[in-house]
Amino acid sequence: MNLTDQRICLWLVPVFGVVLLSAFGVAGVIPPPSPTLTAQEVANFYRDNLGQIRAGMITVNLCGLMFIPFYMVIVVQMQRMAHPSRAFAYSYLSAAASAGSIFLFADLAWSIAAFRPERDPQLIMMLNDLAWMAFISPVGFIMAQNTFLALGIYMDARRQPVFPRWVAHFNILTALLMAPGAFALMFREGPLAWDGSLAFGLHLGTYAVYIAVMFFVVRSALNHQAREAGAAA
Amino acid sequence: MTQLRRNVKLDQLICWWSIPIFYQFFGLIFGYLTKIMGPPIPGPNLTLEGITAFTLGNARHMQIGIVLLAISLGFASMGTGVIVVQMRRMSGPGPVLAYCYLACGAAAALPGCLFCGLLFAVSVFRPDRDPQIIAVLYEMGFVGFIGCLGCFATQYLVFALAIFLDRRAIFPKWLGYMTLWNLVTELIAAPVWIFRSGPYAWNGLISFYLGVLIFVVWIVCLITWLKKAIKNQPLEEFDPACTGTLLV
Amino acid sequence: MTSHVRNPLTGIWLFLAISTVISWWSGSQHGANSYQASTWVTAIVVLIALVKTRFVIRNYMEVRFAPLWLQLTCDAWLLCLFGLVADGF
Amino acid sequence: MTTATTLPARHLPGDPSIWVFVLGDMVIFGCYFAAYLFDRGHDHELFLQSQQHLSQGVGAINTLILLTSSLFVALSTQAARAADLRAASGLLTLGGACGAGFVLLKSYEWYSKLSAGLTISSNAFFMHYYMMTSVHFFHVLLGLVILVILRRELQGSAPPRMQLLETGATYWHMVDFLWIIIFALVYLMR
Repeated sequence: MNLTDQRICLWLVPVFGVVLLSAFGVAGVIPPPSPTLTAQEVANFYRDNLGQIRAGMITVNLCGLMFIPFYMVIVVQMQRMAHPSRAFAYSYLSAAASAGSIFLFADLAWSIAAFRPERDPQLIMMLNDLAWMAFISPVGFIMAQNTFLALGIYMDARRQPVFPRWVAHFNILTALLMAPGAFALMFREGPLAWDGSLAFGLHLGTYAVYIAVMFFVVRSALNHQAREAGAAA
Repeated sequence: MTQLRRNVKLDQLICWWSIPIFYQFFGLIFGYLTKIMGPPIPGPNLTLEGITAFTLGNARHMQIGIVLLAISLGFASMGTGVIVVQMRRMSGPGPVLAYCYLACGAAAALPGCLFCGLLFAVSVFRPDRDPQIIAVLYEMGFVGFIGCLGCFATQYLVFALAIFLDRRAIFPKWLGYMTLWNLVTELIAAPVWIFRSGPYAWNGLISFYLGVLIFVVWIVCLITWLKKAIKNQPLEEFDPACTGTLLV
Repeated sequence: MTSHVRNPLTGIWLFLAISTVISWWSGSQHGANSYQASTWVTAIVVLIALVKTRFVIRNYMEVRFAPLWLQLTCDAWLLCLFGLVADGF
Repeated sequence: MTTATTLPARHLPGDPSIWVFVLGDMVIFGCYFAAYLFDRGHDHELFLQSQQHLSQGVGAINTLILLTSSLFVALSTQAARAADLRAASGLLTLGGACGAGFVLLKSYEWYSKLSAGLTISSNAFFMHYYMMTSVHFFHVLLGLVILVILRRELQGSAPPRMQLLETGATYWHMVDFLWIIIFALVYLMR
């Protein structure tokens, strides 16, 4: 059984992971501007590094959904699991698709703020707030994806399960660790603000670690699938 | 490894339970916490003071509601998942209608629900914002939320078609007709983009309250008959190897 | 084809068509007096419409042969409609 | 074979699910009429003035067209019940043609009103007028699709399923009588 399609989707992750991280660095998302900045400071921030923000945001817009193939590899692997029905696989697919559109909406807000920096600072600040809200607080989708994958693994009745049990516990743990991200829209300073240690550091850090670990987990699942198919052939 | 439950329909039942729970959350968020849909829904012809009074009236409640929405909206896709599974069981219509339902379910999350929450979160984030901006966010949030017709209209049309074409009668035919009512409520919600007062405005008797009433009746019937569909799904349809045990 | 036309339904159709013309004529009675509200015209027009609707429901939709609850529901709906119009004046 | 064949007593036409839809739609349209009458009660003069702009002749012709199409569909159902499939299919085509005629005339009427500058947001009367007629228009289009399905059913090789024919006919008659009421309330009422 030829798994090159899934392997290609898998190897998109590290490539575009690096591209996205660097794009966020260039665009000034990492390290994040503080929410306590006044409107004029935000406008100056956009005006001063306009070229960088635009370059970063365009790249993020281009490569924003490059993790969708990776999520679909997980959906395919979930369909390999011995489940009575594909309810979890379809739910996972639906959650991944919704998350994509929201991420692009955040990028839209940033790009519009950078499109005309001589706009009224109040408007730029509003767009900047909207961008950060749409980027940080909708954690429900990645949490739901992790929960569906974990439930799928717990219910996998195969003799040789597709993913080992610890991956399920890991998914539940990362889902819980990313939960504080949702509170970013309530606070302007402190750990739960969008530049705070919990809402930003923990949330995106956990996400980065999660993607890295899942990359290796899915890779081993693909090797296992190839061996299994090889043995069967 | 403790074996929690052993039921071959466990995954569908778990997904099924997510629908009533999510809609309780939805009611709590939009009804009590943020009061966006709370009776009485504020209208499009509020003055600037009225808008800021509504938005910043209870900032803490609004924020908590939107945080809850941001977290719970992801789990709404479980409902889509189990409905797609039941639609895949239908003979007559192939999988195309089920996949269309799945795609509409995924697409509807942002414009249909979260977008309004994000906008209100932004206007509540900085109460000292210029009221004009708060008014723009207020209207974008409301009209975007109630005027979001397309993704739901397609979903209802596809679901009704699947029920009518289905020969195995997984869902009763009258549920298909009831879904057509929902499609009609999208039609009557269309003038929300035009009128700022009267029965067809976004807080109008027909566009909003009749639409919500029909949606509530429909979702209650859908939830009960979905449970029935899962319950009388014959056991031999399942692969014996999948025992449906939850091994934690 | 023509054998089916000589049929009680056609008779009913004729009655419905004539009543439509009558209500149209009475409704669009411009005449000298300008277009002003008159409960008399409204009463005729709405009554004709409800009678026509009842005929369509009972004969074309064959509610005449339907169980009693359906007949009563349809008639109740027509009465509510008439009530709505009546309380408008 | 001219009189209607005797029907089993107390037989619900079509399958019961269509009646869920018909009764529901009657309630929904009831709400439209209630809102219309409520607004009319508040601003009688404006509604009277705006009503003059409507062409009652076109409305009356539309009513006659829909009545005729309803007759054809009813006769077609009876012909199908008497197993005369060719006549049933022919009558159904006539009914569909009248429905299409209604669609054309209604579009023409809208076009003439819109070009006269009377749009949906010109005043409260036209808001109700355009809303009710467009929701009804959607129902007529859906009805035409159903008539096509019924015609395919009649021309199919297998004997036609009577329940399906009755369901389609019930829906079409509902669309017809809803228009009768809209015509009376919107065009003629004073």
